[in-house]
Amino acid sequence: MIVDFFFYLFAAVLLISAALVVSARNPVHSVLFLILAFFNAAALFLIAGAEFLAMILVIVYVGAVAVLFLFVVMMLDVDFEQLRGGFQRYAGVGAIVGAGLLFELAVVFGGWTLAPNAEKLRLSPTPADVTNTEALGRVLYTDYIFLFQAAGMVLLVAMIGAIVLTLRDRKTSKHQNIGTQTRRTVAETLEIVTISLGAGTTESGGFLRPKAPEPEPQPEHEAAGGHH
Amino acid sequence: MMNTAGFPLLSLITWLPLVGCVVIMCVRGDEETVASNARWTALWTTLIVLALSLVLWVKFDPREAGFQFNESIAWLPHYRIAYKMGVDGISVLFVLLSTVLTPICILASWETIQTKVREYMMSFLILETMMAGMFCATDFVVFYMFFEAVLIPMYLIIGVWGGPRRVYAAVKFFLFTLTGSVLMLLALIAMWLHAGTTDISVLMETRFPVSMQTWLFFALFASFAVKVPMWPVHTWLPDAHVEAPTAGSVILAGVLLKMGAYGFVRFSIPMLPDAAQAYAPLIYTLSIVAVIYTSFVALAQEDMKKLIAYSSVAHMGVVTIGLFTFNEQGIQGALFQMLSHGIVSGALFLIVGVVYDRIHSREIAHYSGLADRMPAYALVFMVFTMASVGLPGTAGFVGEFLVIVGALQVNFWLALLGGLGMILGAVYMLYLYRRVIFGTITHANLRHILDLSPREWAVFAPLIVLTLWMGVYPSSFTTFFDESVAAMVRHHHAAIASTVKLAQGMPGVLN
Amino acid sequence: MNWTLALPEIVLACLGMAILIFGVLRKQESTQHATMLTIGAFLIVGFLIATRQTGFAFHGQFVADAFATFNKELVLLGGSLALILSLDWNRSQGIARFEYPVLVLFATVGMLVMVSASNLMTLYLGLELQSLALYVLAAFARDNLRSAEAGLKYFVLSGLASGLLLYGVSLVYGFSGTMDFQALHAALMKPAAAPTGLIVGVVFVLVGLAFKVSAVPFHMWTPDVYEGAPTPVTVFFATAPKVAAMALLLRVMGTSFAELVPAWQLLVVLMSIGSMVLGALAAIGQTNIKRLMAYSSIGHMGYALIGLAVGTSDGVRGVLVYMVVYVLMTAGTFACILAMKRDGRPVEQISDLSGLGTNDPGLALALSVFMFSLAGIPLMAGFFAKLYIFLAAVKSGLWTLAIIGVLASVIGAFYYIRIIKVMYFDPPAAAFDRRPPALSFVVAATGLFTAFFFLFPAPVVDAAELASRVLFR
Amino acid sequence: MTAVSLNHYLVVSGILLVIGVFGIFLNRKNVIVILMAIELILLAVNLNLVAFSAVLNDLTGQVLAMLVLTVAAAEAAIGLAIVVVYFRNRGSIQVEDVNLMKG
Amino acid sequence: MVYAIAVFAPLVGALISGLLGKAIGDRAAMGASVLGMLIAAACGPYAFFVLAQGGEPGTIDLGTWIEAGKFHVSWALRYDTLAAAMVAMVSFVSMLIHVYSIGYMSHDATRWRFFSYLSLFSFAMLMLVTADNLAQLFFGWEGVGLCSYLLIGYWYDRPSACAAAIKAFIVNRIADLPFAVGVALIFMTFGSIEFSSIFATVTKHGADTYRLFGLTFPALEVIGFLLFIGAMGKSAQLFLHVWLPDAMEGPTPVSALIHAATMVTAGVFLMARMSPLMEYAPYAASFVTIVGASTALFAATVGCCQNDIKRVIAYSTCSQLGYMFVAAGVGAYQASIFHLITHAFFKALLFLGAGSVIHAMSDEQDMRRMGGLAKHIPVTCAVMWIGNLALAGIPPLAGSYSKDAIISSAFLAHSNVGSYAFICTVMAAFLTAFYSWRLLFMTFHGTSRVDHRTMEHVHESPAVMLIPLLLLATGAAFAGMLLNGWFIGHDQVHFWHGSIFNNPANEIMRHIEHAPLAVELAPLIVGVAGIALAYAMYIARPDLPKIFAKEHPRIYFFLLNKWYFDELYDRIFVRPLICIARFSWRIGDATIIDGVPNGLAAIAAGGARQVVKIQTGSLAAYAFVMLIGVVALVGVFMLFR
Repeated sequence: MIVDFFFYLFAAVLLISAALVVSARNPVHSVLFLILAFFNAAALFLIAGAEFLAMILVIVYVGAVAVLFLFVVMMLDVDFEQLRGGFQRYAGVGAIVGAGLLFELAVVFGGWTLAPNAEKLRLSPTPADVTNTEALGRVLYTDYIFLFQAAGMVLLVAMIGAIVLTLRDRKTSKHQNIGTQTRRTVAETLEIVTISLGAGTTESGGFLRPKAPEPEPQPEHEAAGGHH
Repeated sequence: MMNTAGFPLLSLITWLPLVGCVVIMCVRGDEETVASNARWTALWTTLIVLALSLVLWVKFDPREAGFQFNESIAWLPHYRIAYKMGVDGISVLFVLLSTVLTPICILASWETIQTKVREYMMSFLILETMMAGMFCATDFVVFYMFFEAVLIPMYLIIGVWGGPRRVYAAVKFFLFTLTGSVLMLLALIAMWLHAGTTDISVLMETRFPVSMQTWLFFALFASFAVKVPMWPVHTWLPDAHVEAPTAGSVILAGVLLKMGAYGFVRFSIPMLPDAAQAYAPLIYTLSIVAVIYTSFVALAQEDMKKLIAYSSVAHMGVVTIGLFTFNEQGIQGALFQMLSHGIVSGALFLIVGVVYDRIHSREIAHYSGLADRMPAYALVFMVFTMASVGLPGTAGFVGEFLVIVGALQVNFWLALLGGLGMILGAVYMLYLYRRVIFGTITHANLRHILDLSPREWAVFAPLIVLTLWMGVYPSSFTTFFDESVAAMVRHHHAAIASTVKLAQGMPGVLN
Repeated sequence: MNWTLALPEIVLACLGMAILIFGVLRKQESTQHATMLTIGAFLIVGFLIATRQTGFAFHGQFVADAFATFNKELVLLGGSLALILSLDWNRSQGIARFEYPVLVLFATVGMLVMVSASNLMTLYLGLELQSLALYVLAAFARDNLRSAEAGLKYFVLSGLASGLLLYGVSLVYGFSGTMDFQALHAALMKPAAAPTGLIVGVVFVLVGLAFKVSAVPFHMWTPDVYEGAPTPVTVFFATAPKVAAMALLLRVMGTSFAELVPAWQLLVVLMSIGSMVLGALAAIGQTNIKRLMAYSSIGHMGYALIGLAVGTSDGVRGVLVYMVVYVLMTAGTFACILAMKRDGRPVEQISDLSGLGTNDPGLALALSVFMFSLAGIPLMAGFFAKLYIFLAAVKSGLWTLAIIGVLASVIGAFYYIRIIKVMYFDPPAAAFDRRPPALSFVVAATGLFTAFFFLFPAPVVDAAELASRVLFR
Repeated sequence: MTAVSLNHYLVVSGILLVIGVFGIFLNRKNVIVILMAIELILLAVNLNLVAFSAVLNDLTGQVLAMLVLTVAAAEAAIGLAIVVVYFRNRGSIQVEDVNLMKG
Repeated sequence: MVYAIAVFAPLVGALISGLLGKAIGDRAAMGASVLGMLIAAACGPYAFFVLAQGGEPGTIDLGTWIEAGKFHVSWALRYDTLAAAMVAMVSFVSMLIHVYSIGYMSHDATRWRFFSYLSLFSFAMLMLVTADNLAQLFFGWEGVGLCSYLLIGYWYDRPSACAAAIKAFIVNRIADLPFAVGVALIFMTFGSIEFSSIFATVTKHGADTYRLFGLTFPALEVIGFLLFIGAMGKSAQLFLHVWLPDAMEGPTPVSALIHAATMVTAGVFLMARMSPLMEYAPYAASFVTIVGASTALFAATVGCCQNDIKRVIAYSTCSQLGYMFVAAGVGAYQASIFHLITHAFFKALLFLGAGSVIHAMSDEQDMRRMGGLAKHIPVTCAVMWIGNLALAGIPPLAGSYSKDAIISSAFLAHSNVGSYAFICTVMAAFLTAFYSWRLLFMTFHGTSRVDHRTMEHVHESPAVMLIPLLLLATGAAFAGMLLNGWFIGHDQVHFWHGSIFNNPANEIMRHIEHAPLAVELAPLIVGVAGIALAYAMYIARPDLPKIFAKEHPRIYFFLLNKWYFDELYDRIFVRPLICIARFSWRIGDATIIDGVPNGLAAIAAGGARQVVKIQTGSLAAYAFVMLIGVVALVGVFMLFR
């Protein structure tokens, strides 16, 4: 009974916050509602007995992904005033289509029965006497090692991808180059300019200043990119 | 691989032009050198091929009805498709027709074509390969490939070297014929699955269920009717003819139109006898409409090439009538008409080309009184006009007359209405002749027009000889297909008879 | 646990990481080498694949069989061609970075996993591995708005598609209790008893995979991504992933759900018809050749889907032959498109091809061969591809499909020959830049294959035959 | 799974799926919301998997759910990277602005 | 052999003058052509006389022509009396006309061309008459058609000549089609189109039937009708006669040779040749008689009002051909061939005489601008007199024998059709005499209406023209007398040697010399009456014709305009057909038939635009389409599961 109550509670909050994620005007609010949704989902996981997943959800999602979202939302200098609210023009049709989808799913769920031989077909039956986490741990690194590694590859690709797309070797950023610093000589840095008497500094080329650095050849794509 | 010739003669005829093509491709040098080399290479290649096909002609044994010079190489063993070549009495002459017309075409384009000569000659050589291959193929898949691949060079020939509306014409030509042939592809596949093979000689012996025959027939019909072309899918032809360069028109009229009729002879009639018999009235109707209607349309033309193009449609209507009479006279007449039309209409397009090269106009109204300045031209034109009209003693007569004889055995009106082409043909051809050749010269630029050059004589002379030869001594050609047609007719009647027997034996089953 | 069956994938992944390290150490100037190394890696792996035995590994999550071998080699071929074509382009467009080959490599790993998947989970992970790399590749020209937009669109829609796929996976799992293909096949021996939910799950899985092969109505991303992505990436998009996704589709439908053919056949038929018709129609009005090729590939996938709709091993064979031909002629076409550069700037309009027949007869000839092949005109390889497909369709009595197919191919022929028309019939425009040799090599190789496939079709057909026997037994 | 039946979970996840899908194609605001909608879809899937896993008494579902979580995280990373790249080029992440290529 | 030389010598002449004419010059070309004809004219009559003296008929086989299954046709020359008589006549007349043409065409620029055509024509005509089978006959049939076309249009720079040439060819073609179909029907009925095989089996197939219009007809009748339609075209019988008067656009020798002596008689020859078959087709034969009789009368009426000298003769030819058909129709083939031969002489004579007049008048052909020429060109006048006397059937000139025989045979047929033919022919005989003398009077007698300039140049023709005239005049005068016995007299059975067949029931030929006296005399009486009337109207009271024309303008214009046949045909055939042609092309082809593919292309293009519209570039729309796809697929699945 109490489980029922909590299920309905969490489910309701989950769905409401999910709806708000989609409909909130401010993306920051969306992210926050997303976090709320995750928390509630984690709770539902708990009710279903998947403690480890619930923890993972909270730690990985709330701790990392959602925060990443928040970070990006804030990083991108979005003009919130400009963001339009409301829905697309075809919201009405969309609603009908969505209703259709729901209806179809409802039909599916209505007829749910466990397949008669499902018992036999199970690949990793849940062991009876161990905790959820341990059970998962036992199979994950043995039976599912291939998939586990594949998931690792996915993460690697994601890492490479994110770096490739966003890391910029900015020409304007100041890096300390120790080798160059130590190799400097006076001749490179100083220039003796004789100034004739009575002449202003302007005539002789202005104040003493470092030699202009060699102009770096601008890579072509930089010029072509066009947004800078 | 061994056959009567002792070497793969048919493959040689088929593929040798491609060798010429490669040679042309390898030519280097400035534009003029390339062009001249390309011309000569093309001419020699086609002449060698012609010589080879003459060997074929000589060695062919007309007393045998089946395929000769057979070659077979495993190609797709899983599907029981093999590269099979062979000619019977029906196809051997069409191989010859193709190989005769190609050098003539090359000669006819000698000076006319000045741009992209190399590509032009290559296209023609490829075209020759495809045409010869199509007539030689004794496997349906091989046949189909050549049949459709003809589109490629022809599309380019029309589109690159054609007249002002060439793009429209080329695309129309391409899409019309492609539409037809893809449907044939489906029929081909169905026949293949049913018979388990695509060997034409086996397919001829295969009895397809009557209901299947019907739609197979229509699928094949879609392709062949477009190619023939039958009314009302003929409209690509005038456009293609008008826009194509002269030699392109010649090949188009001379050989390509024959491909459709050849398809009927090779596939529709022997393989689907019941359907062919059942839908012969449809063919008759369409053919008669083609004969009468397109003759009228031809009469209204103001463009010489278009007029001749429409006349082709009418003449091919006679061919289809003949084919579907299912008797020896009709079929032989149709085959002969195909050959003679190949020569005659080709020659007529060349005739238009002669003045087009000089004046650059195909408008009939731009010409008059050419007889004064060009008596030789007038003579040649007259010969082919008469051949086109079907004057006895020229090639045109024999076929038409035999078709009438064959058609009468089917139906009086078929013979009479089908024969109307004789009258209407005379009307539009003589009208054309009169407007172009007779009268007085009215246009200033015709005052100094030159008569046929030696090169043009070289182009026309063989055609004239052939036309008269075919008219005076047609037996030297008909003997080739005599046996094959006889076998075909026997086969057809036996098939029909057996169906009838079957139907009587099992009442209601076939309905 | 016979993990050596997965050796090619493992080796490739390891080599990928090695190349990554190499690239990181050698910085950006190493792109050329990294690319060559990647191609080398592909070669090695190709060899390894060819020498593998067959069997299951990792508790049935992974399968190595003739079907997988065939498709893997094809995927590697597509990947290699795409890489070769990228060499000069990326350098000249300023996007030459060593991550490019690495990402291609990892995407290829993903595809190999997909092809070998024998479990819905493997399927999903392979798919995602491939997809993630492709997202990045689509946006690889990150300073180009079109590229970024392509990446974004592909990402969002692909995310949606894989979400739906996963939902389907969850339904299948829930209603049958297993995710293993073999077990599913066993569970569905009596199709009549299959619960609705399970088949709806199958539909969702179908949708997810149909997205990857860009079948109508899940094709919407294709034109935009093809157009926006850097051209070598488009080459890659058009070849290897299509093969992998089609293979996966065949595998899932041909093993797990083979008994349910009547249930999903209609859907595949609908998608196939939609793809063929849309591919034929929508391309007519295109002016951008990359976009045109996108619609063309939609159409071609429609044809390939006929083979799936047939639901027999004949159909599978047809699809496999089709994919081989498709990959090669598409790669060749794109190689020609890559050659379309004036003063170092790529041009993509069809009108830019104007008069190519005069300017560059060789390239024009090759492109004509590809166009005729794509149109399915005989003697070109494309005809045979269609022939086998239609053969299977007719054999199974799918007449409607076959007729619509051939008619669509006629409509399609219109725009292919329009390109030939532009090349040969129109007056010459300015000539293109000199082609790099690598490009010429690819054009020549694929062109020769396409033009002369008819001489020796047997090896490909036999291999496809062997591969197809695995499915729909 | 004693008190709460599977159907409850399925319905919740179904609604969640629909909300997620709606989030993708109905909102006009910003692309990041679309990414979040995708996360919602994946969450729906996970809910399903966990529920089935519980009912079937089989761990496979949870293993897949875990893998999905991993992949979803990776996807989020890439997705956000692409959004950043896009923003840099376009200066906007409004959904309706993403229509440079069409036809 | 001699026979074959007679046939092929003209061909050789034609080829030499035609192909080499330009190179070797007009004189040599002409020489070759005339030489060829001379050889033929020597060999042809020789072969005929050999046969007439009891030589053996036979067939000269030259080779195979067409073979198609059972359909077998060879090139062969049939050597029997009918053919040999025709060969003799054709070669002889043709030779004379060749010679005549040397003079007549002396001012022409391309004589080689003319002579080549003329010789080619002779060859074709000879092939026609010597044909051993219907196909070869058709070869000659069409060959003469072609040459006729070429010769009528010889002066190709004259639009009227071109038009006339085309008209001649096409009208002939219209008739040739039924003829060809008839040949096909013969093949179907008899299994052969060789005369000997057909004739041998006619009786066997007498009961064969053929279904047409849903009715059953005797096959032989249908064949007879079809063949006769062919003959009608060639022989310019009613309804298909329109080309003949126009054909006078050709040079006069052409008119003489082709449109009087030879080609136009091919139809009559065909009837005689097919007599074994026609004898068993009584209805067809009756039809032949009716058409022939009607033509005879009709053409004669028109001939009375024409002013062009050649046209008058042309209508006269038409009329005389009608006579011949009457005879053929009632079964007196011998009489018709007899008339054919005699007609060839006097009609060629008339035409050549007219040519001589025209030559003298500097190409003036209108009789209204002639008159009183007798003293200027006496020889011509004399031969014209002979010709016209022969034509009018005044004994003992050639025409009287043959014409009387025809009129008698019509009477002797003792049938309604025969009676009709009798009446028509007698009336026509009256008119014939009238217009013949009208021509003579208007041309040679009375007051001169020639303008002075022309009058100054009027001169007698050179010898090369006069000699043929004189030879023909001799023929016209005596041929009837000489040949009477052979052709229709007591020797006829022996003479014809079976080359013309008479049904045993057909006794006309036996009685032809025993017709009632009144019948025998009728032609003579009406002939004299006709001459008298002509005299009255053109010499005694030259104003009468004008008065008559004013009094009865309808009749006058009706006759002057040839019963309005040309106008009628123009109205009901030519113009509608041209309209149909235009319509078929512009509307039928360009709009409707081409409209379908063009429409389909437009639909495809429109579809392309619509399809592309979905591709808005909007991410949301794409996702939406995908979702619709999912929902639809799931829905389809649920509905159709």
